[in-house]
Amino acid sequence: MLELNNLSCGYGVFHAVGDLSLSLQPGTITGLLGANGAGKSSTLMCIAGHVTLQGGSIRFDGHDISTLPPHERVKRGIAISPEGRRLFKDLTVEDNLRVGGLIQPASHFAKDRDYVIGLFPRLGERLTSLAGNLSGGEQQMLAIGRALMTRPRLIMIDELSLGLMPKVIDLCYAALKQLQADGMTILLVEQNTERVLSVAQDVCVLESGRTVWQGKAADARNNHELTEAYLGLQ
Amino acid sequence: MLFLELIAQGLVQGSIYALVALGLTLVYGLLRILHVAHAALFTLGGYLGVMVTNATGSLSLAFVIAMVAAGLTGVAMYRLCYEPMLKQPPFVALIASIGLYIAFEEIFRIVFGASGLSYMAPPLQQQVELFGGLQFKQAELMVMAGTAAIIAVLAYLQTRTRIGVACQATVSDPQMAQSFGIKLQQVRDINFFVGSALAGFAGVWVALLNNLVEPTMGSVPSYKGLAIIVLGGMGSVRGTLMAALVLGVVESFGTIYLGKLLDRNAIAFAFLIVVLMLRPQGLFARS
Amino acid sequence: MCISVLFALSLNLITGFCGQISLGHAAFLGIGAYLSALLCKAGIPFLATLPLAMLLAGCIGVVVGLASLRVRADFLAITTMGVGFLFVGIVRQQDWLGGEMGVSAIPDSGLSKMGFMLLTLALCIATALLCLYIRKSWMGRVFNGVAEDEDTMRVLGIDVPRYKLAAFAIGTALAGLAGGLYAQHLKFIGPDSFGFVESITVLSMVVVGGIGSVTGVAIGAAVLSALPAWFQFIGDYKLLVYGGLLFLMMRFSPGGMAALVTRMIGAAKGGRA
Amino acid sequence: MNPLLKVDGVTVRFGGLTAIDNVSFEVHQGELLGLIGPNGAGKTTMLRSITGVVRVTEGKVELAGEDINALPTHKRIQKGLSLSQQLVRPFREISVLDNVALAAGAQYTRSPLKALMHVSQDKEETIGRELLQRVGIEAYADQKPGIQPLGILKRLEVARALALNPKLLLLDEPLAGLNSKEAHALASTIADINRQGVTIVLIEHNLGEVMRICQRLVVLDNGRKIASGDPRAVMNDPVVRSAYLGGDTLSAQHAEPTAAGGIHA
Amino acid sequence: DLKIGFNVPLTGFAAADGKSALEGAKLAVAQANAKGGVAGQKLELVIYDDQASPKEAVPVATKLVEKDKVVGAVSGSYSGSTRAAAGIFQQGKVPYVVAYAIHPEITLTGDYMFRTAAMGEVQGRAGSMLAHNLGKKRVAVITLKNDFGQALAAGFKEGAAKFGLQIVNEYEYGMQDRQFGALVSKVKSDNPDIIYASGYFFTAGPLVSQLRAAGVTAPIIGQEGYDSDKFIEIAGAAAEGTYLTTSLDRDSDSPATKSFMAEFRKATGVNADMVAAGTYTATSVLIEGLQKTGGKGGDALKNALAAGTFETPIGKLAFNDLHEVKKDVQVQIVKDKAFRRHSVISGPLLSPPSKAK
Ligand SMILES: Nc1ncnc2c1ncn2[C@@H]1O[C@H](COP(=O)(O)OP(=O)(O)OP(=O)(O)O)[C@@H](O)[C@H]1O
Ligand SMILES: Nc1ncnc2c1ncn2[C@@H]1O[C@H](COP(=O)(O)OP(=O)(O)OP(=O)(O)O)[C@@H](O)[C@H]1O
Ligand SMILES: CC(C)C[C@H](N)C(=O)O
Ligand SMILES: [Mg+2]
Ligand SMILES: [Mg+2]
Repeated sequence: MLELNNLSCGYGVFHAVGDLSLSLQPGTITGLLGANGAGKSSTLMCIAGHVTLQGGSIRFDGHDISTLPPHERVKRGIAISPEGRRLFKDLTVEDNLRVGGLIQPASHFAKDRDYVIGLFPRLGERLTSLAGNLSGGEQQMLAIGRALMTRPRLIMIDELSLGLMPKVIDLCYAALKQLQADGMTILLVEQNTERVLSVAQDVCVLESGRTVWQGKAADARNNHELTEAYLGLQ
Repeated sequence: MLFLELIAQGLVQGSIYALVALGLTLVYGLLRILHVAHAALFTLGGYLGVMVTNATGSLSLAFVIAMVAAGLTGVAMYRLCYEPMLKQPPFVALIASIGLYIAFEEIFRIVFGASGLSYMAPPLQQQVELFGGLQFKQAELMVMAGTAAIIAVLAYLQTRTRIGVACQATVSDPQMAQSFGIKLQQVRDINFFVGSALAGFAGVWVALLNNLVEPTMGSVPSYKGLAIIVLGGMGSVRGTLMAALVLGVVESFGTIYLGKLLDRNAIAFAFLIVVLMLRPQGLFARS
Repeated sequence: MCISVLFALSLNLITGFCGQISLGHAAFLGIGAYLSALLCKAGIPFLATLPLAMLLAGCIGVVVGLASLRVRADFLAITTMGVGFLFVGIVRQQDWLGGEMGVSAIPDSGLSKMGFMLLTLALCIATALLCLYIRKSWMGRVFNGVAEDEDTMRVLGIDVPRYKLAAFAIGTALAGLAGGLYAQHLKFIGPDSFGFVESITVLSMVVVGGIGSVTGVAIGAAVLSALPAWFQFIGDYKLLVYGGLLFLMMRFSPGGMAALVTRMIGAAKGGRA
Repeated sequence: MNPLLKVDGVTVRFGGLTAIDNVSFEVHQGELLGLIGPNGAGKTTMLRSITGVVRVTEGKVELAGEDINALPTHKRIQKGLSLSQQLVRPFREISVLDNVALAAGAQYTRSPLKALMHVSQDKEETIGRELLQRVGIEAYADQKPGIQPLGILKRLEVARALALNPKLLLLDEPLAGLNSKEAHALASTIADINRQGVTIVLIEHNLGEVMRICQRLVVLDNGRKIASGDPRAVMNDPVVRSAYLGGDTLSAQHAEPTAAGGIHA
Repeated sequence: DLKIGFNVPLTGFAAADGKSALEGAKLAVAQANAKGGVAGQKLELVIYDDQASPKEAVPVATKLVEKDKVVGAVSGSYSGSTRAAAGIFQQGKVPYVVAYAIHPEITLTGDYMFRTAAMGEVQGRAGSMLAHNLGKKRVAVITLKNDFGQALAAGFKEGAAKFGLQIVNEYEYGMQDRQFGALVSKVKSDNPDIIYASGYFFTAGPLVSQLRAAGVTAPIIGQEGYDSDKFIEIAGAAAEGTYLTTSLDRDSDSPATKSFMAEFRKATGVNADMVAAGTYTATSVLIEGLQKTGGKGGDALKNALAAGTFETPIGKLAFNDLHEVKKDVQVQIVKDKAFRRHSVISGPLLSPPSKAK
């Protein structure tokens, strides 16, 4: 479904990620792991079209989307819940969701919004608050909810559990499984390695922009050298 | 009676302010830039209004041409001037904008002469008598009505529609807005076009009211407009309208009753400062 | 020209160092100028009026600074712009300040022409050195922080209001000093000499020079104040060129001349390497 | 003996929303207190009202027996509080080291006059380097924070807070964004710092680390204090469990797709 | 060559007047050169733009004195810049003839200053006399808030007291105001017999037309600031019947005026206004002085100017001990879209201040 071929990306002369090849199968969860600064966020932002592609290509559904502007990519079905949430702070929670639903017909809005609220009831209580005033965890929920509003086929979530309480993390992972069951493809970036390894089918581990390991999640779990050296498990 | 007339005159003045300030508000709301050169578009509108009317005799054609030309010039300003500066601190754009404004003022002077232009046969000058003996020029009435209508439409668009939400999202985080299907370029072009066209529109009206367009006619709106968008709470269409009208009326009374103490600009800005001290977020801002 | 440099440096302290944009700085030039002029006319020697001009401008600067504590960023810019208009508006109506007529026939400083020039130059250099020193001191570091993120500075235990006031006090006092020199130089002052246009002009000098950079601002002020005279030969197109340059400078070197020079030196070095 | 910090009946309202509702607790000298609770429970708001960024609507905050309600933030900090913020806000124009050094120069920056009289920051840089080393990011000392990943910045926040040499350190989710190894290391550092005499209030969702290093917990939910005391006892409290931990039953129930069905076509 | 310095606002808000002034000065120099110049030398006008701003005027004057070493200079500019330049010329001992800047301080700067125009106060007094002559009693005074307007207002009030006029109300407006809605409403409610309104054509045009549009019918007295065809163009029909006190009488039979009007028209294609005539006059006066000294500047030129009488388009001029001129004030009225002579005001009322006083 999504294919990265020898992707390199970065900022100006700086290469954040080099030579990354990755292929996501439809309906799977793929974990992108690695230490701070490994280039995970850069990869996601590059797929979304915000970080300059310096080499290689990105294919989605078999089409090369490397040169498409970000707003075209989301229309093809790629949504992102970025690092740092990047909410529209001066807009209310509901309007943030509305922006998420802009590429869908207006008639879908109510239904999709209710779906997101069903997922994160806390958001339902704060619909008229400004997004900037939400607590850290609420913001995270909204960022994911906003991405879901685009009715994506591929959703990329950066630091899913960042700032979330254990209960909500459980909830999110349960939701991921559900989304996956409904056929959505998921690309997940996490520091919470254990959790990723428990839900993902495929795993790719980055270190300083290079791929150091790629394969099935199950194999990763059993590879102690890997978990020790790169995944910070103990 | 005098009281009513002063209010009415304040509203006429306020309507003009509102039309000019609205473009500033749109630009400020979108890019957080104090767009001083906006006033040059107002001047452009005035000149085109007079010239087209004098050449063709048709005021409506003059309006159309002035608005389209001002709108396109505005878009060009954005593309050539502001777009490359978006990543810079805001005063960079402010100074560039001032430079641009000075250059435009000079171009008008060099091309059309320093002493300005007038209508050969100024239209819409008939007197209209309203209830209670209030007298207006036809042009004055129309400018008020036109402003009210335009602003109502814009306010509706801004707060009630998906387009409005899209614009606001662009303001908040342009990059993310793109990731939700919003075409940045398009949103900004449209905003600049609309805002600038309104300035052009206002320019034609002022030309009608004063029967004089001059290279320097934009200088007052250039800074009063800034005061108004601040009063209006920065970025809201309704706030801008209210602030412009209030300022118009305050000036109207102020020049009559405080004229001995302070000049018109000082009155307007004294009002602004008092308001900001009491409400630092502006008169009509959402809390 | 030295006066412009001094004046621009004083604004740079507030805007460049401390991040508080002021669009009404000419008012403080005016306060210094009027005070010095009136005192001179009252028979007080010119040199003695300068510290007083600084004191008064600085005090009023603190008052305006207090207002600046209420508002931020663009709101502040517009508030200070208002202060500028208010100053002009008030001066216009005061007969004892000469009203529209301004104050003229300001008594001579007693210094020779050369002497006055040297004095101005000395004060200007002293100011530049002071700015450089502030920049390097802890005060400069705090100003920097306040300019970037005052909320976080508060969390670091810094009394942000006091620092802002300090910036305003020093900056406006220096503007007052420049004002005293200005009055003496022109021998005549009127309300229009301290209006919005002047405030904008000095801000352009700061930004064109390279906001925050002392040498940049000094050069920027020197160049911009001399530009109109250099351009006499293009006569009619003088202001057009001036406006155009302002625009082009920002468009292609937003860091001002300081950045331009750094870049050129960089390019030259790069070329050699 | 007076507690170091006493939060007494504090209520904070934002417009119509009550973010904190009549919460009282105490922090004793030398303690490492964990402040936990669901998202939006009011933990961050609590810390902010302690530091004075947010004004309390009712109730009062006392530091070492002194009512500090009326003091502005910077005065409270000068009295020995220090905060590491949840959402990082480094100064982007200066290096990571300078960020820490700036905080370490508190004795100069107290008054503008003093600040004007002092130039050298060698001493503060030395302190800064030590602190960076302590939180494990000394390698980044000379870089600008602007482009650093979150994990680095989080630790920078902690180092900067420490540089103020506080009596009471308030940490808002310092471990977020770190992987388990890094989190473990930083948590240990925090415990060390505490052992050296700094009293700490820690907000964290990383319960493993919280249970490991905290001596006592206070749990907030929906603005109210719902439990406090020994970590293990608190965690076994069913009220806490259902509000915060959410056993599998709970989460499975929530994750059930709603009647409207899946979101995608 | 003999260099004559000339400061004039070619850019900025006063550029329109600056253009007119420049044409006037150029014409005077061209005529003199056509007649062979002064003492066999051609005259050269050294022109600098002062933007009507004191700040620009100082370096301009300094350059004229120090670099260009002009023998004499003419101000084709407004009061502010002229006043600032005056000190420099005085110091450099360069005779400086001021064309139409009316600020009193200028001639007080020193004995090298000369003014060929009637001062503001004088014109103001003339205005009050005109109101009196017209048989009006209740006056509304509308004043442009700058040195020009205030000098006029001061003179008018002085005269009004003498003639027993009643000032029903006074208003002030700023240089940048073009919309007078509030002011007009208030004037209307004052219901004056006559209105004395100072301003330049670009403020007066809109002001007069807005007064008329609101139904104010009282006659309006303006001054030399109105004296431009642009005023009539802007105010249109509303301009009809407006009086103005000025220094140029377009219908004058004097050969100096007639030939100037014709020559100016020929040279530029437009009709001369007060500013053009005034600046032509100032320049010609300076040139005549030079003729007498044989091209010598400094003290000799100063004395020659002070002693001479000059036949000019704006009348016969002679300087008093303060180097001000005493001359009649022309009253023009707008009739059929043109300025026409209405009357001439003369008498002791128009005496400029002198050192003696
Ligand atoms: N805007 C930027 N400009 C320049 N370099 C950047 C920028 N953003 C990130 N980088 C650099 O790119 C590299 C990869 O960063 P990235 O944010 O992708 O890492 P990450 O794996 O997501 O880390 P983390 O887990 O801490 O979020 C880092 O070295 C970082 O410093
Ligand atoms: N300035 C504000 N205006 C309005 N509401 C606010 C404001 N700040 C916080 N809130 C609301 O108060 C509640 C408590 O927020 P707080 O940030 O304290 O939560 P928290 O316990 O820190 O949560 P998290 O663990 O998710 O960070 C939230 O519902 C939040 O939306
Ligand atoms: C154009 C003139 C009326 C100028 C006026 N006399 C002045 O000195 O300002
Ligand atoms: Mg990341
Ligand atoms: Mg929080």
